[in-house]
Amino acid sequence: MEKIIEIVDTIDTAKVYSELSDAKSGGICVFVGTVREFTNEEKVVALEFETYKVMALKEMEKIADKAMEKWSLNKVIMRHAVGEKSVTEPVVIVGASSAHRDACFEACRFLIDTLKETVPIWKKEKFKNNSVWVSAHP
Amino acid sequence: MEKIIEIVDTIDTAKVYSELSDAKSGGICVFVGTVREFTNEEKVVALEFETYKVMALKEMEKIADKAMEKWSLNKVIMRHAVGEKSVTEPVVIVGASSAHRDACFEACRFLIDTLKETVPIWKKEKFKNNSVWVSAHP
Amino acid sequence: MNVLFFGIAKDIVGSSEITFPEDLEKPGTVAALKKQLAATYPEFSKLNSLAVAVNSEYAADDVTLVSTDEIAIIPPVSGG
Amino acid sequence: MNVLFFGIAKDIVGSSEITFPEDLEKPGTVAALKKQLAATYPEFSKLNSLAVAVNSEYAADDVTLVSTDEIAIIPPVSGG
Repeated sequence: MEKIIEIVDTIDTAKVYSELSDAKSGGICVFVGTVREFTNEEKVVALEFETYKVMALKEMEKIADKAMEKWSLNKVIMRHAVGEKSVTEPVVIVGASSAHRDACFEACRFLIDTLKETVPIWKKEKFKNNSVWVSAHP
Repeated sequence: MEKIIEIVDTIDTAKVYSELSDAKSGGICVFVGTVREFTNEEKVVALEFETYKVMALKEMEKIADKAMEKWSLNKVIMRHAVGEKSVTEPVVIVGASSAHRDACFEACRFLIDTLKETVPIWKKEKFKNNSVWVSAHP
Repeated sequence: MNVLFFGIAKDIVGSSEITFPEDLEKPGTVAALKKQLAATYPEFSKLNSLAVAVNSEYAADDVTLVSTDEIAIIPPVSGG
Repeated sequence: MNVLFFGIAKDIVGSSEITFPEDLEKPGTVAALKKQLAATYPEFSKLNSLAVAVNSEYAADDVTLVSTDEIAIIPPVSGG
């Protein structure tokens, strides 16, 4: 089992398939999170991501390890970007390869869902006249 | 809504993200099917894909249209390769982009599951000493 | 009337296309075509399934065949 | 004893790091630290949640703090 866990400035989506490709795998499932132009009808200028890097990497490792326990996976990738990202830019990419497609689909969904719940990364939405830390308040 | 439906000789996995990227999308889910080295413990030399192209494109269109009816998607891609493919080569890529991740995950799974059920494409597994049309016999 | 064959169906028939000669009796429906094929090539009855496409659309057994139709024999598909 | 602040927690405190002076009474547990923060900065009680990490691991309220720990305040996460 190979895993790639990274916090980076810029995500290169073109290389993820070769990173997950594997002779024992028949399926690769990848999710890319990108910056949307509108949140609740309000135009987003950019998103700003901040992280507690040492802890974020540890938490991402835990998620990848858990996915490898739950499913039969050959390779796993979790890569999150930090800094300011504009509309359509990738902010996160997660994926897995496996012999059969059930495992990589379920694992991929688990990777992104759990990342959003536990990894110490914070997103600020920047609008024209203000900015908001996402999910901070009820 | 944009859709890309193609039967090609070679799949370029690097460009799929830019093909699905979209200002209205926060999520992109992609599945890549690749050639595995072993089937039931037997070493695969190559897979050979054949299609009834005019009908395959029609069926793929129907699947993409159905996915767009069922989920709120911005872009959909279904691309299948034909000819001889060796181990780790991509043979099919399907994906969707959507505002939220539920839709693109579910649609992506639907695209590949339905493609495997209805699209007239046939796969021959080539082993060292023989070859077998997959799923032909009980 | 032309019939196209793909995948294992092509191997069974030994050809990717068969033309029914003008003077021969042609099957009038999808069901009749399937029956005629199974009688001529017993290997077809060993397959997991056998579908027929008329003008590149899956056709049910009761669909009528005319000589200008593009007809295709669709053995179990295995794309992906 | 140093405490790191991220995201909205950093905005509330106005700094990404606070050092408790040697001679000041330090919170002995995660719960005590949270209580002390909420008392000093009422904005913390308006957040959806507030977690504390000790040595870069999520720590429960009863975890004891020692002065060499790396302590971080984790407001609601929103990666992805």
